[in-house]
Amino acid sequence: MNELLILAAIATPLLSMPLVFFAGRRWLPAIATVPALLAGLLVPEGVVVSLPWLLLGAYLQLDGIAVLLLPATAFVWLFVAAWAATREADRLDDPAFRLFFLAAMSGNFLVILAADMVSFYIGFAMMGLAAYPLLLRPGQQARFSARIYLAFTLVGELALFAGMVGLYAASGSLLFSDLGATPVPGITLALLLIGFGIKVALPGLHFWLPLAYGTAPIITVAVLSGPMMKAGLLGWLRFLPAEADGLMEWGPVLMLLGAAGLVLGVWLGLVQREPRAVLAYSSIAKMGLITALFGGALKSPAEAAPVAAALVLFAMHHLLVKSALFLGVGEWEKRGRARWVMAGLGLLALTMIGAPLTGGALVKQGLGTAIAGDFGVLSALLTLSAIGTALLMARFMWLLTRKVVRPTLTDSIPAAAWLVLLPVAFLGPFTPFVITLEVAGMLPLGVFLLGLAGMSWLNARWPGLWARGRSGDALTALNRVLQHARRRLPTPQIQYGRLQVALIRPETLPAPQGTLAGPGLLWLALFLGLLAATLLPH
Amino acid sequence: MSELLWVLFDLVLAGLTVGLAWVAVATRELRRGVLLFVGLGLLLAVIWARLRAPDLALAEAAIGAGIAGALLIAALRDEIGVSAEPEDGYTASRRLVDLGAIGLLLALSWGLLDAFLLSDGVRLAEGVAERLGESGVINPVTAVLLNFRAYDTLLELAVVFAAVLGVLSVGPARPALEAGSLVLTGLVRWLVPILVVVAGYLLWVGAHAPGGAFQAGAMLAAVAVLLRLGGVAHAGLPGTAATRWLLVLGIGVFVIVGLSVMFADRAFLQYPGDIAGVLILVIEIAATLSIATALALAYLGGRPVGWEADCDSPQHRVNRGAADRGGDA
Amino acid sequence: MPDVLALVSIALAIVFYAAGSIGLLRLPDLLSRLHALTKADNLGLGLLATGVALLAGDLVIGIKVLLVWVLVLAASASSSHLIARYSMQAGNRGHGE
Amino acid sequence: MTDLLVWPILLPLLASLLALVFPRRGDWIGGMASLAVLISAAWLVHSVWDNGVIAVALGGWQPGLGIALRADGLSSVLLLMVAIVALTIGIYATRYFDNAVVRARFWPLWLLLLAALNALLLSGDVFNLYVTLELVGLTAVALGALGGSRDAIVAALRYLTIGLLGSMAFLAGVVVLYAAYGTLDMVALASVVEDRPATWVALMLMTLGLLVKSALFPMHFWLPPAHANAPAPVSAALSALVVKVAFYLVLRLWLDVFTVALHPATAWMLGLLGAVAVLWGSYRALRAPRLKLLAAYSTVAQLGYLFLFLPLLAGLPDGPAREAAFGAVVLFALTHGFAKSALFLGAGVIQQRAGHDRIEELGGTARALPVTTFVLALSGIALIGLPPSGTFLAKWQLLAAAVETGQWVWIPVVAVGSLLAGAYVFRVLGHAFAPGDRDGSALAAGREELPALALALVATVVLGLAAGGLWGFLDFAAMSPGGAR
Repeated sequence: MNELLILAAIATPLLSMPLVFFAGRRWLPAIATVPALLAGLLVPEGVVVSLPWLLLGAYLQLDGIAVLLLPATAFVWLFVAAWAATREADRLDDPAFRLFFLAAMSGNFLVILAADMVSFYIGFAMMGLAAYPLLLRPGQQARFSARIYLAFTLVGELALFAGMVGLYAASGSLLFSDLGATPVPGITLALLLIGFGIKVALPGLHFWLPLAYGTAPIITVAVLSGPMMKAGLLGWLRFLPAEADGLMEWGPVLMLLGAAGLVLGVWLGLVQREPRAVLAYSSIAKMGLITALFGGALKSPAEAAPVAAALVLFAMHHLLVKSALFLGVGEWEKRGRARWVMAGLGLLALTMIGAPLTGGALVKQGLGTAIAGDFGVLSALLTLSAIGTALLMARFMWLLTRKVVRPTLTDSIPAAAWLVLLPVAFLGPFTPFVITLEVAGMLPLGVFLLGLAGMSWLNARWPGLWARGRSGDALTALNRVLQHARRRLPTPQIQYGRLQVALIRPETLPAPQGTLAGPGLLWLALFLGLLAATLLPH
Repeated sequence: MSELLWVLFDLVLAGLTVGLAWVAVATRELRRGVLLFVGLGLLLAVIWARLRAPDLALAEAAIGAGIAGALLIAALRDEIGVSAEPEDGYTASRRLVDLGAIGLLLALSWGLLDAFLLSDGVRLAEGVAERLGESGVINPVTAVLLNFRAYDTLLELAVVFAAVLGVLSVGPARPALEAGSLVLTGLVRWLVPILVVVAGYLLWVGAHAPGGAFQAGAMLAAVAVLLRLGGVAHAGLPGTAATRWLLVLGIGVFVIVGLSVMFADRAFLQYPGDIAGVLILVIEIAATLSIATALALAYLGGRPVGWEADCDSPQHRVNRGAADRGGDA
Repeated sequence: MPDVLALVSIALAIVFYAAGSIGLLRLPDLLSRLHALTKADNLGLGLLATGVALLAGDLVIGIKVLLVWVLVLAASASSSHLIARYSMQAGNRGHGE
Repeated sequence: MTDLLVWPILLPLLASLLALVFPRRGDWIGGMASLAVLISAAWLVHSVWDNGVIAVALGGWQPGLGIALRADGLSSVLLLMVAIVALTIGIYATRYFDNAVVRARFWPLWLLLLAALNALLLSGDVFNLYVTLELVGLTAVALGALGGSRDAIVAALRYLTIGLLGSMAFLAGVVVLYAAYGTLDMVALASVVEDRPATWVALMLMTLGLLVKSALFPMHFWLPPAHANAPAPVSAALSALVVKVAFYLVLRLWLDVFTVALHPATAWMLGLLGAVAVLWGSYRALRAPRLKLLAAYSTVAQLGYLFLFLPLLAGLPDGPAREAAFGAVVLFALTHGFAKSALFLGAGVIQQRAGHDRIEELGGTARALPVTTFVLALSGIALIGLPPSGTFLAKWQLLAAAVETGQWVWIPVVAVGSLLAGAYVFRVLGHAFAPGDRDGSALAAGREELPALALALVATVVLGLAAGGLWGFLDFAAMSPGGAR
């Protein structure tokens, strides 16, 4: 029964894909999440499903990580789908959109449940690639963003695939549980780093993120920033077990990259003018922190286990909050500064920064406890992240109050879905931590309030100061380069017309094109080469 | 002495063949090339005769030089405004192709030389001679073509069939020539019966002497070519329905004979020894008719008038004009 | 005796063929070249056929060879006629043009 | 029992004759014949599964004097693929050719092509192989010219010429073989061939001919115009089947017949050409302005992958790793066969509905033809090599074999090729999902869209998920006369 439920979690969205072509199935994606949610809530930890005949042998497992992530992920997918289902203007009325929405959903569940590399990769690829059509929207800018996303995703998936082959060659097994025993070659590690680094938007690999978050439909961003992005972290946890040999020296590398991401995200986020963009850079900052913490775990394998556990909780919290935030932005875009929308977003911002009595405070506390040992640097990073996030959220809220949006909608049904998601996100992972009112927890709250006040003051003092902030960073430049390159790249016009001059008749050709020298020489070379190759050994 | 003379003759023959082939390819005027090609076919027929392969000599003369030449000349007639002027870069590319050809030739010679050094001389021929008695015919070539390796021949008939299907699908037939002069029509009237008789003779004699379906078919096709030149538009072909039947007759009879022996618990095409000769003759007659029809249609250069009148349901008839001009979906 | 006759006949045939070929190469215009050619075809082939039939010394083969000669006669006469006719229609009136 | 070998050849051959004689019954005759071929192919696979290699001496004459037909795992699996693809394409063609006159021209040629492909796959005699190659080539050319446009006829003529060049080279090789060893039967040849000049020259000539036919770079130039200008059902068959059987012969000759003469250097050279084909074909596909041209260039690239396996197979010692790589190349060929035919059929649907197949102007296709867009996406997944398609598994084995043999060179080739494939597939999808002015019902035309969908699903889902059995089957039913397997 449990096994069936786990299978159903992945199979239901897949099998309901053909149904999208029948009209009036807007609730289909929401319903398809139910088995996953049930599996996450009802199935006990440790259940394994073996399908040795499938592909290279597929194994699913609800382990300690999945038991936390699956319900949260399913929950988010359910409410995002429900939120969009009743909204006329959103794209769930497009069968193709629903199709890829379901594919991405199924892939996401598979990533969480996979116990072997190939299954994980399948889920990862399905999720990543299905998101591409979900990002598409009318308009040049949206097309460009989607294409950049696709390019990064393809590179990432390829790197992951190559890394996987390397791991397989080293360990001889596809199961994650067998990976700890063998040393991982450096090149493989680098490939995995790139593969997952793109998903978690490490600095340098992050270009796709602000673009995509800026232009995509809000439901896509909600699932992309929440559950799908966490697959990167999950990948690291699965593929690079901290106890494996040869990973220790990579710890500092990851820490450094993570710290850079944190700084970059905060820095660039603060100068954005669009609420979505602020959230996008906040994601980069948060994933930077996660990366740094994971690097710390790799560096000291002995204390890795509690860090990893705390990271998973952290990820679970972040995926709930980020999705809810983006849905809230969607409400805000449609309704303007309605009082209840602003209140809800404010609550989410509070839990994001880890204000006391929120789920955010809980996970931060958990992280703080886990790295209490000799992770001096990490503690500093954690504090830095707290301050940075607080500032970003202040910027976010401030932008929301400043920007004028003309309300276009008055219906309330989709809002209900958001309002259900909201408290769950606010209270976070519901772990049996004791909610304590710590003085340290007050720090980000103070920064948040101070930031809001400071921004208002600065704006009053120098009007227009914040208007100079840019949207996006290196991407604008990249875009220019790409546009330029597109114009400059010639389409190769190598024609083999002359070969028929010799072979058929010159008259049948429309016009002389090129010469035969190329193909003729190639043919000759091929001929001589084959001959030489046959001669060589004798 | 006479041995030496023959060697000399062979050398001259070989040199002439290579030279003629070279010139035929190298000439820049297509008409010249075609005429030289016909000459080359005749030369090849002589070579086959010298190699004591009269069957091949006959086939080469009839098909390689005769029908193929007629086809090429007919194709040439359709090409209006063919430019014979060499284009820039043509020489360079030609030289490269020449080089490639020479390279291939050298490699081939090397391989063949080594093959002859290696070979112990045991070939298919010994096996054929041994089992000839069981084949139902006396001519070893016919035995190989219609019995030992009959399957190859079946597929070769299919190749001819494919070629004619291709011809039929590309476009309508060339317009017929106007009626020829008195001398020409007189000659045609005089030659046609003789050629038909010769074709029948070649077919019949195939069982024990050089000859057979391909040669006879080519001879019948020559009748069609002559008729067409003499101004007979349908070139002696019957109505379209009958022509369709004639086209498929060869392969059809072949396959049906091959399959019907399987009811007697034999392999495909395993003729019972006592009636093998009769079966082979039946197949050869059918094949001759099909080959002749196919070659005649190829000479017409496309679909004869009214070919597709019975293809479609009435509502599509209107489109046929467009389809005949080669346009379709 | 028949051998000698055959050899003589073949030798004569060679002479006719040579003359025809030289004529083909040397004569100035199409009609005169045709004239030379038909001589070679008709008489040359006829003598050759006689020689070969004599050498074979078999009546059936002799008749077959004779048939070949007759067919070639008819064909070459007709085709020469056609070529000449075509050339006339194309505006060639012969004699040194 | 062994008679069942002749049915896949004779059934379509007879049907082709009937389709010519009864032009108005073409759909019916063609459909029934395709179905019958499918049944006989399935039956054949089943028998090979039960008994291993099946052979029949035609005419009752022992091979050497007569001709033998043989079916082993490799050929019977490919035969089944041909039968399935042909049936679906046939169903599609009844709708695609809406003009009964053109359909009357299509059916005899189509059935003849089917017979020729099956004859080639089952043949056990090198001269007979030459005849079947000619038959395949001629019917393919005639089918390619069926469109009737000037471009199509010029491309078909070029295809014909180059095809003849290829078969002539093959025939020359056969001549050398016969002169040296006095037999044409492949099993007999495998046991007598020696490692000496005659064999090298024969092998080289035959391979050269087959390279032209299988359009390996740099001999690929004839393929894109021919495949892009033919009618969609024909393009599908050309790309999915006709090119594939030439590669099958390369595999058959090198791994079964000429094993003794197979040297790593030769295999490396073909692998290098394959690598260039992968990169060049993918790049040209990315730059192609038309969907069918893209599909044609993608065929060039995908055939390159097949040739990449040769140096790996040559480098691997006998054993499970080599068997895995051998299974992978077959799986790759099968998946490509299904995926590429699906892609061409999808392109045909778009071309007929929109009046063109220019990629830049595909906007709105996703809304107007969702099923066809889905087909494009599915076959794209198989072309890129994403899971769960069969190509994914094949590429996995390819990389694993490259690691195993230390031939690291191929890994970046596969990587870049896959990236380019991803780029060109998503380029199409990106344009297809762009908004346009057309809108349509979910299923525009069942008889056109469903065959394509079925093929795409087989490529992407069935072959990937159920590929496990393939390895066992190939291993069990290997011919292995002189071969190492």
